[in-house]
Amino acid sequence: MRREESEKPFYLHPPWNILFDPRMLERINPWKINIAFILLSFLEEMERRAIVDFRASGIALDSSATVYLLKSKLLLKLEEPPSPPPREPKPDYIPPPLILPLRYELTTTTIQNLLQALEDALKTENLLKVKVKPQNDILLTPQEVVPQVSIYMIEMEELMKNLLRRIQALVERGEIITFSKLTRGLKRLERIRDFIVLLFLAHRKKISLWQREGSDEIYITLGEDALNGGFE
Amino acid sequence: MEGLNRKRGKSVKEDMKEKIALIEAALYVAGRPLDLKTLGRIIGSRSKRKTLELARMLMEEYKRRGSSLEILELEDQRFVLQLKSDYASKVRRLAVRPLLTNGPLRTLAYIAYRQPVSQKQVIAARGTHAYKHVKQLIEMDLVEVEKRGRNKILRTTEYFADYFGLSHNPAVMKRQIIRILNRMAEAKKSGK
Amino acid sequence: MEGLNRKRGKSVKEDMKEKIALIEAALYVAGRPLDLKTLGRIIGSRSKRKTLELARMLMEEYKRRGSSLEILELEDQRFVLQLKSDYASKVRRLAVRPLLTNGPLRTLAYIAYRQPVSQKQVIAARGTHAYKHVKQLIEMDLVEVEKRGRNKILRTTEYFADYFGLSHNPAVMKRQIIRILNRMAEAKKSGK
Repeated sequence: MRREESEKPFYLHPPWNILFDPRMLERINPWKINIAFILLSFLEEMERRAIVDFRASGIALDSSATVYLLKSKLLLKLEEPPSPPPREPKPDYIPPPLILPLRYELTTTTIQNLLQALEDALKTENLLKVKVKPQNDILLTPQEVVPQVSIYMIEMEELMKNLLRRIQALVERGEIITFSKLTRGLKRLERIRDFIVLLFLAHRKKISLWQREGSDEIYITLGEDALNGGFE
Repeated sequence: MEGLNRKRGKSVKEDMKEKIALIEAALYVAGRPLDLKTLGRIIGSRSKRKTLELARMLMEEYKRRGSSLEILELEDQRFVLQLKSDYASKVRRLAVRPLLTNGPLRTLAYIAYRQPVSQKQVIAARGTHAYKHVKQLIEMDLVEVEKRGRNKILRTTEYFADYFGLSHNPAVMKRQIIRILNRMAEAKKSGK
Repeated sequence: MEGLNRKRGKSVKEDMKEKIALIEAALYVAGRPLDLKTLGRIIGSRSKRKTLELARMLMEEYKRRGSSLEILELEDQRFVLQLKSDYASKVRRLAVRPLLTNGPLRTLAYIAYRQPVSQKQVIAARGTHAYKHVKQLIEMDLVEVEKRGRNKILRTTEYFADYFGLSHNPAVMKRQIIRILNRMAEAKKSGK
């Protein structure tokens, strides 16, 4: 490799190679090329080596002419009326943040306004009736979520009684009772509650629950206990 | 030596004056009672005794001036700058801006009434726009938030109580709200 | 006779003191510039000259006190009570109303400096997040928008001018605001 390089004619090395590589010539700003120096040193080097290569000299001459041509073209350009300075790149001045003076200001909101707003809020919440007993709805602590067992059972008895009455009423009208029919129009939570009550009723054999294969529907029939005298 | 002392004496006095002015600035901007810790932080002093002393000096200065404004020391060594009540009725009508617009005010009222209340419940009752209200109320120091696991529990702040002249004790405050509410309902009934 | 005179003299002085205190109360409550007509109504005087005199006496008193608060007389004989700007940075965080953060304040400064300015130019200079700032500034009534074809032209409002005690004349106001901003920029440079 080294040998190859050394075998290359001297003028293919810098700084003279620029005259022998047209692509390089295109890339470089012509004003950066000192032709006088390059040509002079090229001739000196040829003399020193005592090899006169006319072909190389011709190319060097041609390239130098090209560089001169490029330089003169640029000079001619400058003779045209100077173009206005570019407008865009100048960045817009951004002033410092404008600090607002601090002023206290008495506001007009009174406790009456607050309570009027409360009434409105409760109305839209549709819980106005809770107004009388607000503590029911204060953040539910665990004790309030799960009432003590005895209270829970009393409530459950009550719920079972009511639900059984609804079922019996449907039976008397001769309807087939399904869970979806029983809980039509109820909210999700109420339906879940009714389902739990149904399980309790089934456990006490007041009702029977069954499902058809491949169907999500739960069918409800009255149990023997219920037919023979209701809940009591 | 004497000159130095005088110079030093003056600078101590000026430093004190500057701190008193800072306390005044804090009370003016806050428009609510501030405790000694907060005031101390503003004047860069950790000594509660020192802060208390300066706040009281400011209070005395206001008394001397015969201004329409007064500085009061509350029971718990909190200080407040406020308009003397004699003047309030005469200039109240110059106040034109509400503390909050209707939506956020309703959300605030709801939180005050149900507190401590989960953010979830507030959103359920007031709609999803209440997220924005809650954020604003917290920024304004009217509501504070406590994280309990994945829940956010909201309650009103002491500033809220101060603003509406309610008790700092949540149970008492709730009773006060209910009492005023009932009075309003009665007034409405008898009025129509 | 002499006693009566002395008594009468004292009562005139007290009456004056009382009226000055009322003006102070009015300025405190309003938190915005008030004109002589409004102040006159508060002190029960129809004489603008008298009201002006009393308001100026209050202003002088504040200057003498070396308070952190100041009373300014704006160019159209309106008066405003506010915190001196030197104190603002130290107590800003105690203010209750959500205040503007640096971003929107920069956008506001830009609009004030370049107004009337198209929203497009504001976005180009300040970035797309400035859309949000502009919305916020319009909501706070500091900036107003005028539609010109498909362009939106932004300028500051009269409320903004009042806030800074600037002229309502747009040309004068712009000069004033540029002066303020240049002063602020210089203060920042020399301060560091």
